[in-house]
Amino acid sequence: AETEALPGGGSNIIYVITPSVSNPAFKTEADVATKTAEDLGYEVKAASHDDDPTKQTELFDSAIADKAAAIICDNAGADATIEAVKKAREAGIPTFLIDREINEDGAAISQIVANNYQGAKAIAEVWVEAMGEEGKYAELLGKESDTNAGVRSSAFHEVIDQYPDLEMVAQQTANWEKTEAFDKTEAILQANPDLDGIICGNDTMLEGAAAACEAAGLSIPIIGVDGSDEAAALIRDGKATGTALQQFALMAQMAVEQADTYLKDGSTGLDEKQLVDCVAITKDNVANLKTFVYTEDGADTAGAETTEKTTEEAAE
Amino acid sequence: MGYTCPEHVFLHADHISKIYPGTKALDDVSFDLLKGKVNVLIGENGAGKSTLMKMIAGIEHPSEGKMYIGDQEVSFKDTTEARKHGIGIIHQELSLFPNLNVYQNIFMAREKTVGKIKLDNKSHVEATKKILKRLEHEIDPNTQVGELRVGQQQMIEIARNLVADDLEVLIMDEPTSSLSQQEVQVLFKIMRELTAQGISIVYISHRLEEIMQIGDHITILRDGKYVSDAEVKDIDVPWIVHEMTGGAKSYPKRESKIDWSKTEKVLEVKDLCLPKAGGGYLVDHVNFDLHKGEILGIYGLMGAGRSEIFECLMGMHPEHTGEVFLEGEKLDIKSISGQIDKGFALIPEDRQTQGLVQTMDIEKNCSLSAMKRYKKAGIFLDKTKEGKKVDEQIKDIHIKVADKHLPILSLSGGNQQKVVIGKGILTEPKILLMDEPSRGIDIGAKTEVFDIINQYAERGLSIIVVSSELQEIVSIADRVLVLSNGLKTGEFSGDEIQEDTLVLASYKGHHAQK
Amino acid sequence: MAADNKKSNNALAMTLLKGRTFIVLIILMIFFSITANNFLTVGALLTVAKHVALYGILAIGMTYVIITGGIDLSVGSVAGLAGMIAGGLIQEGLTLKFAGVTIYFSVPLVVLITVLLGAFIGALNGVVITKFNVAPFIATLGSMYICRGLANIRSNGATFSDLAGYEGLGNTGFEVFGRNFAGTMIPTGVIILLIVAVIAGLILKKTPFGWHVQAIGGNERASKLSGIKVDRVKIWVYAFSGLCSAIVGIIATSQLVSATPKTGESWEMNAIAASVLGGTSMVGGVGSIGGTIVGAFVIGVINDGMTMCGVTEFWQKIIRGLVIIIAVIIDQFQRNLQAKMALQARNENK
Amino acid sequence: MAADNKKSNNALAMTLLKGRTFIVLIILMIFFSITANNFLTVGALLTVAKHVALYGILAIGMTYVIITGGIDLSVGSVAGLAGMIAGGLIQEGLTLKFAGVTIYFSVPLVVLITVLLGAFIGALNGVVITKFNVAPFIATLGSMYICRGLANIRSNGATFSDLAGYEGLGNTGFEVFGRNFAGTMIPTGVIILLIVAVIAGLILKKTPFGWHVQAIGGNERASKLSGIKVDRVKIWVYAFSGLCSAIVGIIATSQLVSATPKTGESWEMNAIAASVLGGTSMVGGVGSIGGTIVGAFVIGVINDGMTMCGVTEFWQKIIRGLVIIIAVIIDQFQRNLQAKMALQARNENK
Ligand SMILES: Nc1ncnc2c1ncn2[C@@H]1O[C@H](COP(=O)(O)OP(=O)(O)OP(=O)(O)O)[C@@H](O)[C@H]1O
Ligand SMILES: Nc1ncnc2c1ncn2[C@@H]1O[C@H](COP(=O)(O)OP(=O)(O)OP(=O)(O)O)[C@@H](O)[C@H]1O
Ligand SMILES: O[C@@H]1[C@H](O)[C@H](O)CO[C@H]1O
Ligand SMILES: [Mg+2]
Ligand SMILES: [Mg+2]
Repeated sequence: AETEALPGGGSNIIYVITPSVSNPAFKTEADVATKTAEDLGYEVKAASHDDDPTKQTELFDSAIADKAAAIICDNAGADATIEAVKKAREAGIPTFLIDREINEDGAAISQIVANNYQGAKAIAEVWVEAMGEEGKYAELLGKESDTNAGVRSSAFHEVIDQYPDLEMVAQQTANWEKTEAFDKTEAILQANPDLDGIICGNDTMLEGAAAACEAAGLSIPIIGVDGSDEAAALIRDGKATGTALQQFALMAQMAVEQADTYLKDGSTGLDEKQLVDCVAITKDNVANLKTFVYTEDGADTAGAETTEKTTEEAAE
Repeated sequence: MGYTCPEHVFLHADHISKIYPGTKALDDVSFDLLKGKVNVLIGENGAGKSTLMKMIAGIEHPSEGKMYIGDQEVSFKDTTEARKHGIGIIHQELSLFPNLNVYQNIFMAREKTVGKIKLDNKSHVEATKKILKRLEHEIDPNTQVGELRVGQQQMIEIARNLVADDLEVLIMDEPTSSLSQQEVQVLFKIMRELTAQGISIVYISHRLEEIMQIGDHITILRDGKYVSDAEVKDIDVPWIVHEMTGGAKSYPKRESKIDWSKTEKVLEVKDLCLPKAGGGYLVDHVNFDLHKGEILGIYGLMGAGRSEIFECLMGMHPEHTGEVFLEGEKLDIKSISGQIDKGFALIPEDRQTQGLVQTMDIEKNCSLSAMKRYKKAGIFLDKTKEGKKVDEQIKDIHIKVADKHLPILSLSGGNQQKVVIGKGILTEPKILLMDEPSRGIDIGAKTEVFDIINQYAERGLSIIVVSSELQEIVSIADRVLVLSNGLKTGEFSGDEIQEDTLVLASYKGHHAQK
Repeated sequence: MAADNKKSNNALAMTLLKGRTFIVLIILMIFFSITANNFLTVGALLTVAKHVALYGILAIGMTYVIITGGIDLSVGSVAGLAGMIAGGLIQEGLTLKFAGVTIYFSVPLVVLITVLLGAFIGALNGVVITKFNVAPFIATLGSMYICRGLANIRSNGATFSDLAGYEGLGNTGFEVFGRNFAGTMIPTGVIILLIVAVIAGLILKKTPFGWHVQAIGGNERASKLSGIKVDRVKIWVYAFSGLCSAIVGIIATSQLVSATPKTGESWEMNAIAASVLGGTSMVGGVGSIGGTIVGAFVIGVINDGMTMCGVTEFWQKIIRGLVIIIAVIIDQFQRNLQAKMALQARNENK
Repeated sequence: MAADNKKSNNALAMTLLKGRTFIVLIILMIFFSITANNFLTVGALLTVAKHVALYGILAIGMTYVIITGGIDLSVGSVAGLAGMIAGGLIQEGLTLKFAGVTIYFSVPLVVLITVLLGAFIGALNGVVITKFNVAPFIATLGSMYICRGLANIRSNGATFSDLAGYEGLGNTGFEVFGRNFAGTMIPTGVIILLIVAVIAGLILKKTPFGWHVQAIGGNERASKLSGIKVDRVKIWVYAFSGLCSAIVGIIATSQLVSATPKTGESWEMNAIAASVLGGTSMVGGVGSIGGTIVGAFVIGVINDGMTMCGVTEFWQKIIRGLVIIIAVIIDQFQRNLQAKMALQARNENK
């Protein structure tokens, strides 16, 4: 924040750019960001980059041409996004990243990211217990270009690899996609009919894996990350073990609020990298989860979970 | 070495053979291309005429044998190399680019450039104008070729070869098959000019009268083999036919002593008109009728509108006007399938593009039109019935097939044509429309086709035959209708059917219109 | 003698060439049964079959279309849209705003409505192609975009999840299409594939309609002149392709017990590949349903086999690409040989 | 009189029809300048142009291919692969294992290598199509898969990030292709588009080679008989398409200053759409570079304009689909009218 504050492009428009809203997480994110911004008096243009970095750049270009006040973005690649954010910065437009981080500091104003490391570890513990600390399992990985995929996988393994009787027999990328996860799980189940559990990098893949297991008449521990209502339903019905809630609604809301503060005050008063803790969701507390908002005993306490750390701390 | 070229020979083909998979198209043929003469090449379909010329033009390569220009042995890798020796060819099938304009077509692959790269369109246009003037066809060089009449396109095809300034040999493979009488005369005039300049011409045609008019020297091929050659002035048409067929073949005049006025009238056409896009008529108020068992010939020049009459009757031009009565009942002509159901069948003009489905076998090609009549259980094809019908048909019209499940292309051209005829007859028509039924088949097959036509007429089928060949129409038809420029310009029966009267009538329409 | 020998050599080569896709399939199966655990088990093969069912059914419709000389790029999108329509009907019913009522349909009715809608979209493709003379590639590219857009708009991009239906509304049971067939180990999708294949195969080779389809691809003009109602046949063929797509949309949605608008993205290419691997010629006139099914299995075995032996999706792509190209090259050899043999026969008849 | 009137009516209709894509473009621009606040500013229009550059360049190569009667589905994948090759060369250099050395190339060399590689892949497509007689759709579908697989394998699915190069290695400056042209407001991509368009346009209409390309699409057999080296021309054409794709890959990668294997996914459809909107006929023989550029702008204006007036991606898809189909339907009308007028002219000359 040594540099001068970015003034915004001049208009009253906030661009909300997310991956395809066919993942309910992104839909919630886009909806909440839109609602919050509109409530604060902004005009909102929401668009999806479909995980294509070139398309994302084009959307940033449009935002710049449209003199956007700020950009809220769940990005299409940790590396491939940097240039777009920088360009927005050059045009005086502040960018607020949510959910996925980029591999560069000082380009975006905020990077509000779920504490994937903490969340994945927490839910992995639950899963290990459900597995009885032993058995063969498979892992479905997210998109290679998404840092979250890597962080979650290594957090999972940090926990799981402590148990020598847990053996990974298959590891495949399913690109955060439900159908892909379904097909891959079915194939993996054939190669390993004695599979005892599955860990998934997110909830859409969890949905696909659970559907495949159910079709095979199999009931084994499966975990994911996100905390979607779909996953919640599966957990409630005992078809999945748990998920780590990423507080998408909260992150989106925070991003817009920080954008608003920043545009008014020239600073958010917060660090660039902010980690929002995840909540491990199991059958026990699943009832408190709705549209990515976790409420304890009806009281909205989600905001209280927020901690601010630097990435260095988190990466430990 | 070992070959010394006589003074009057430009090119010598020496013991050429060409083997295609399964066919010996040329068998040890030697041929002298005489300098400054019109060298005529004659033979039945598949005799090997085009194949021999393709060797000379660099399109195909001999399997055996050599070619000499002067004393020098030559072999052409492709058309470009042949062209370097001044050899040009007008192909049997039009080979133009419908999407490009006239001067592009004429100069394609022989472009003039400035600085090796940039096209010199100015000189293209000028040269085009000049050559078209010479051909008495002053078409705007910027016209798209796809928009020209077939006859005009043929002229463009000819013009392409005339622009070469180093032309030595011009091979013309059936150049007149789609030209009108006047156009043929212009072409002949130019051929004379060319030979006067010392350019040698090879001329291939099935129109024997033409050959007698223009040819200098004639060479006859049969079944890929050389048969004989002679000076045109020493021979006559019967001799040519004899040499071509290896025996005396000609079609007998149809003799029927029926009094047609007493027989039932099957078809009556009143004031049939087909408007031309942009004014005028392709078919201009034509009236005629057809009796049961009668063979009605329609004669006319290319583009007279004969095919269009058939197309109207077959429901391909629902926009036509006029009235058509079938067995006294007025028809509402809407679609091809509707017309087939009512009892019309068409044997189209071009076997390959309009008649056959090349991907299907002989049986299916034969049953295609009638197939929906052979059903069982409501939707399924009754194979037994289909097979029986096709077998009957094959026997009836003497199609030479070893196995009806072989691909259609395994048949010779004449037998392919018979399959197309069989397909029409299997729909059990009352009226059979035959558009140039003998086009592109040789005399042997022709005679057989005419036998079929006669037979079916005897059995009570009413037939209309369109033909451009006078002899044919004279010998086959009970009555002849002449069309010219869309107008009916004559109707002849019995002894009135004479070649000269028909020709005369075929020009009348051009005078009638201003 | 020598000629005879050559002829029987040709005949042998012909047989091998004709069965080429099948031979490839066998080789792949042997390969994977060695490299992947459990590949050659009934369960694994049924799983492959289940996955094959989806693009197999698409490919059947596609085969008809390609035989007429066309192409249908919209099949994947239509499947996606069909899934969303079915999912929406089950979850939200049909709301008639003006009447202020919401109607819920039973599952068979939902399926019927969806399938008819698919056929209708296909028929629209056919109309644009025949009556407005738009190249099939462009017409179906356009409808590919339109249907994908509509699929997303139906739910505003969201997923219709948990399509179990509601007892009270009488629309339970949608998941049966994605499960095994009642009381057996056989996935319902596979049974549907078989039914569609048998019907499509019979119609293609045993009915006048089927022969008309083949004739149109072989020579459209000659077909028209032979009295075949070319436009009408083509519209039916595209409608059939749309119908197949809708069926696939239903099965895919049922398998996941949820409908997402992304379903079917780029499946058209799998369907085309399956068709072509099965010997369907892109110029039209030639193709068979049996071949297409074998082609679909080749693609399915490559996909699942590689997953089962841990090969990445990247190599799967490369191998799929190579198989497609090589298969078609062999196809050309076969056709040349066939033409050669036909000419030979013609000569012998002389 | 009446005839004269009708004729001039026709002529007017003709002019309007011929300029139809341009007219659509103008209408779209007016529409968006009203609905989207900042659309009609120099900045916004340059942004549109910059986006158009990518599929505009692809579409130029595609236009050549379609004019010969072919299609190139591999362009998007080749762009993706080219980006990965360029990115890899800058970031990792070329490691010659056997020699134990790693060579870093300067940016111009990297560009040269990449572009040549793109042309080489295109030429391979051409060889498969001409020498092995594989339908263009299939050959390029195959190489689409293969190239996408290779692009992923190059980095094992990961991104080559921060392609700024290293001063010490002398390979800095790669990002210039994605930025504005030195000292101007004009994106370098747009300049490249212009250069490629002018060259391609001149070659197509003013050189023998260009004639040959058009001739092949008009009548391939006749071209062969005229002495045109059909196979060679086609191979060049596919090579040119590959070259264009590689250029696009470089620009896209440079814009992102990082190379991801996803680049170019489904761009082939945009390129085809641009070509066809610009009046290129799918049956071959007809098309122009100018038309293609206008077509590309139509697509670009729709995309960016809609984003800027807040239309969702879903509606964008639907509208794009509709525009494509309707444009081609109008195209048909034009061709019919043209043929009619030609006939008329002919009759008057008689
Ligand atoms: N490309 C080819 N492949 C196989 N056989 C061929 C090929 N071209 C010609 N033939 C065969 O070679 C023989 C000679 O054909 P050619 O075209 O030279 O005859 P033609 O005398 O020109 O006949 P037409 O009067 O019909 O033009 C025929 O039997 C024909 O079927
Ligand atoms: N599709 C068409 N569009 C415009 N004009 C046409 C078309 N088809 C034919 N014509 C024109 O209509 C006239 C009659 O042609 P038609 O083919 O009927 O003649 P024909 O007497 O059957 O001759 P042929 O011996 O070639 O069969 C000619 O002037 C021809 O150029
Ligand atoms: O964090 C998000 C979510 O987990 C989503 O499900 C996939 O993309 C990741 O980046
Ligand atoms: Mg010939
Ligand atoms: Mg005719």
